[in-house]
Amino acid sequence: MSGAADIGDLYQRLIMERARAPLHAGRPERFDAEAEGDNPMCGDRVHLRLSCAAGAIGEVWHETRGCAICIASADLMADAVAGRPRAAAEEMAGAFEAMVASGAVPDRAEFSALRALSGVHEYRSRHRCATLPWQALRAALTKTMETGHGG
Amino acid sequence: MSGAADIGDLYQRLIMERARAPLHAGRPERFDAEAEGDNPMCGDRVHLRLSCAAGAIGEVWHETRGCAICIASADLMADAVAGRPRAAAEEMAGAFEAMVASGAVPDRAEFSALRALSGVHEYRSRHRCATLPWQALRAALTKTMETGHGG
Amino acid sequence: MSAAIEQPGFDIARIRADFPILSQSVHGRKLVFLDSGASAQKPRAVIHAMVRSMETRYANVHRGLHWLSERASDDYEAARDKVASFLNAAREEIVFVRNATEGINLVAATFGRSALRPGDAVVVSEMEHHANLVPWQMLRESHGIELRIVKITDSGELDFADLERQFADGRVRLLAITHMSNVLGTYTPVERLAAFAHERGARLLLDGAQAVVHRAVDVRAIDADFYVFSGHKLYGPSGIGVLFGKRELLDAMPPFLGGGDMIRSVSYEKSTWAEPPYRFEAGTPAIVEAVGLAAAIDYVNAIGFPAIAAHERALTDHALATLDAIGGVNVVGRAQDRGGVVAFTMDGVHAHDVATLLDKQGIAVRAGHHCAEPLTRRLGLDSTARATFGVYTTMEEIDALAAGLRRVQQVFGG
Amino acid sequence: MSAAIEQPGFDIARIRADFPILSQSVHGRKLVFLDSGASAQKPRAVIHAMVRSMETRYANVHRGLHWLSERASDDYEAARDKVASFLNAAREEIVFVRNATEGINLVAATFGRSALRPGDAVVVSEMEHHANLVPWQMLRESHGIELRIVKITDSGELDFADLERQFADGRVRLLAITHMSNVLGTYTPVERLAAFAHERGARLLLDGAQAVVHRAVDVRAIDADFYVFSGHKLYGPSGIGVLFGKRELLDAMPPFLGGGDMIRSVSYEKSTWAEPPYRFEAGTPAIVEAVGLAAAIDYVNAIGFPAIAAHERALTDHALATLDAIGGVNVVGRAQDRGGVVAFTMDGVHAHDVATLLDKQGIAVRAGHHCAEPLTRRLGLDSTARATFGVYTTMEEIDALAAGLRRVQQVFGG
Ligand SMILES: Cc1ncc(COP(=O)(O)O)c(C=O)c1O
Ligand SMILES: Cc1ncc(COP(=O)(O)O)c(C=O)c1O
Repeated sequence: MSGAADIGDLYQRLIMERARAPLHAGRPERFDAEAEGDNPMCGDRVHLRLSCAAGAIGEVWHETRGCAICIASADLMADAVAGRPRAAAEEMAGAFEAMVASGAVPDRAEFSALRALSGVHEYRSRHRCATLPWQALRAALTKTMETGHGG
Repeated sequence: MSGAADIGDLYQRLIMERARAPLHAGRPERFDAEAEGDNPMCGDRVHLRLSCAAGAIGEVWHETRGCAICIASADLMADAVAGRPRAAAEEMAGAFEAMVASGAVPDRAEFSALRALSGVHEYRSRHRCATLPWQALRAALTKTMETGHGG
Repeated sequence: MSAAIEQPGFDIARIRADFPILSQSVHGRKLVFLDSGASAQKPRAVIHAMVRSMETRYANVHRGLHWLSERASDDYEAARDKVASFLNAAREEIVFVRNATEGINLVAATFGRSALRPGDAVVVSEMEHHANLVPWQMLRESHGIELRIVKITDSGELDFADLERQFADGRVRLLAITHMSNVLGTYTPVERLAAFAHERGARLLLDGAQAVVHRAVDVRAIDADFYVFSGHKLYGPSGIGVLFGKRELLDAMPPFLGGGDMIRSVSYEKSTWAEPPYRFEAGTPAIVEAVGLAAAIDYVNAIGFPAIAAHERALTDHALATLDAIGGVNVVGRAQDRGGVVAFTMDGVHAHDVATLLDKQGIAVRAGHHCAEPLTRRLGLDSTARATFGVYTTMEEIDALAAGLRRVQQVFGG
Repeated sequence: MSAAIEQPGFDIARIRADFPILSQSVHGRKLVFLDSGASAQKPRAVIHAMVRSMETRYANVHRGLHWLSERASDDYEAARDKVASFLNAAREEIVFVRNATEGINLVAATFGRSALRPGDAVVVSEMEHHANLVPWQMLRESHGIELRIVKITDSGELDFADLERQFADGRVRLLAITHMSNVLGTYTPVERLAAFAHERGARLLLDGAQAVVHRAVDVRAIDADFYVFSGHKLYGPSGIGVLFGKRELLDAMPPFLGGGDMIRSVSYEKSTWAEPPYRFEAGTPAIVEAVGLAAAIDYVNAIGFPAIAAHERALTDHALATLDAIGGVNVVGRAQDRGGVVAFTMDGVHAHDVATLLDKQGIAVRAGHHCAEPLTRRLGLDSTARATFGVYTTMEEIDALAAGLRRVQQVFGG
């Protein structure tokens, strides 16, 4: 019980880096879709904005107020879905949620960074922190489709 | 566990006699006070009527719909309070309720018959059956005083 | 003799050994507990589940991020899953309440005030427990609904001709009815009632407080809209009960009680509500009791409802035959489809005296109006004595009851 | 060092040995349970009382004429007596409910709808738990009362100047306020509040969910009109709570839920209600849980509130000193009179991450808004982490918390 390493296995270096200094945080001047996700139980809130073109996601920005897991998850998500067709992104959201629910990491290249969040599985009450950005993503994509925006 | 005697200690001969053939049951043509007592939990109901004169109870009649304990209690009460001054009857009501609550028989002549009901003490849920007539008596006496009736 | 008609595969001795209280003596006699319909005894499995919860997995649920709270939340939600599959419902359709009574009150206060309008009618039957009558009377007072009472026949069954009449003017929006009478033992034909109500644009609430103990209940197959029961009659703990409501109905209902856990977010101006079932569970729930209820469901499932039903049918047949054979004992309720609830009167002896004299012999029965005062009056009675059976009831206990009743007659000089 | 300031006569080792769960390990570490404010652990005496009830004295209460039912009724009513003397109330003034939340809802639904008229105002404070806010919001919706919020000072105490203002127009009929904040640890000056409210023609409801665990409460001395608490925070079972109401108030209140046990008599046209407290206890109550609550009261009484209060004062002083000594840890709430509830934030680390990283070290704290969302916003925060203390909490556990927090800071590179 000496150092921090033995208790912090969930908080891997990648998560801590992204939580402290997210790469995709902020509010772009122009965007094609946006959505908010919030967890009123704890006050976590994610505001996503994204650009779309030809049925694919361009770039993703997020403004996240929440815990390290939530911020890192939003940021790693922004990496992971950039440039992907909408359908593929939605499928990834499902795979990510499944990973959190089961703890099993999908054996696919797109999850090389996202796997950092698989440890959340052990903390059932934190699942929501990790999946909230993905829920916001789904909401944003649904809205884009409804409005025919960015199609 | 052969006969009835070993289980029927509460249902002494006096109680059974009075329950089967009460001596004071009925509705007199003339009376000075009346009151009803009922226990909606079980449907027991006592209707008392009594004559009064010079601050004392004359005779007591009861119409009782209920269990053996309730009928016998009403009938033995009618015996016990006939001819007594109101204050004495009220005091007896208290003593009777105390006997049921404690199981201890008061060492007084007026309780020579009433003591038959002391066994009710062991059956807490039946206390009400034995005390209901006495409650009705109190109510009748209170009413008489309020109206100045029979005073 | 009686033991010979025991069901094969139903090991009554082993079942009885699961219930510590049954080895009690009462007034120096072996306890013969025939009051399970009021509340059933608890098997060791239920008691142990509760002890284990409190000794190893207890904390408040839902809002905790720590190990014990996650375990307690898991257990509590697993209990919900268990109840859901017990009734063949979805977990979102299962609301934990204190008892069947609270379940019906919840529906009256929420569905009643939102989906029913003043002037709409609610139909209940003449054989309802007060729990399925008084809440509707209170709704009549506060909300102006009309309350109609459907008659029963002299054999103790629903009078369908009268039911037609009650529905004739098209104003009935809810049929709230018992699944099994706690006095007459009658099972109501619930699938038929569901079809009947739905064809006429009404919803169906079933009071399953008695039925759920004796029969497998499938709310989907019945097509019930609401179903309530109490844990304590199902060999589970006191303090926990269940309301099932169809998802779309619960979704549309406003909350019942306000407080923690039932909200989505709170501000002074406006609070928003959580999704069902949480919307209806304000404050810290009966955590340990939910765990105990889950253990009770496991317990009855392990015995199996076919065996339970057969056992209770055999007991009931035996009880009816035995009591009918005693002159001066009159069983009330002669429905075709009836279960292990046998109420009766004895000529010349008040039910209270019957109960007290049976108690002296170690035999526990209930006496009174059994929280069904209007039914008792409908039967022309003030009170009845009632014997009710559980998984642990034996044929010998019924014989003991009969012998006990004969002794009561002796005391009363019969 | 810490152990040295332990109270004489307070044998913490023996107390801890009474709580089976405390010997658990969590994630391979010794459990440090600092979440008693959410729900307390149960001593063996409580668990045994419940087991004994189910194994030897169980049946439904009140309506039974047989031995077991009389015993169960005795136990249930003895629990009421116990609660009555615990609060210094009369037994008729004690209503058993599920939890503090239901107690407040009961008052809102009955007193609220009968004694309050549309346009009357109810005052609550900025530091209420949702349980003492949402029911009044719901009453505002359904009944048209006005809800007013009295401010707290930055130190976390009631702002009496604002309280004066809220009462200025003479329309306030009820002051509903916490006796101890579950976030700030503040005790409110309840005698003063009672006098204040009564002088202005208002009634006082106190939410004692937290307070009752830490201090002897005398509702007569306070002159409270209503007082609520939950069994599960007082080392008692889940599923049972208490509403105290002054007799004349309960007498005048209409029923809450309808069903068995709360009626005097029932007919289709009109039912009449039982006297308090039964009028407010519809259906089969939480029998075993009431018995468990009585055992919990015996348990805390045996330790004694002077000792409990002194113990918790020492713990709180130590906790405040220790946490203040960690740079970057900020305790919220600095009331003069405060108890064993210590909420805090950590610079640069979200409360959820704090809680998870403490959990990994076996330390159970809560994180979030603690069902006091408006208060959390008032403090300018989204969430806090919260450590709460019970009779079994040790000085060493506070030191473990401090050490744990330093490790959290290390993980976050502090
Ligand atoms: C101050 C306060 N009031 C009310 C409550 C609600 O208690 P319960 O959830 O037991 O109803 C709590 C506990 O969560 C509390 O701390
Ligand atoms: C048919 C029926 N409905 C409702 C109830 C009420 O159950 P509870 O008291 O558990 O709410 C009972 C039991 O008393 C019952 O038998």
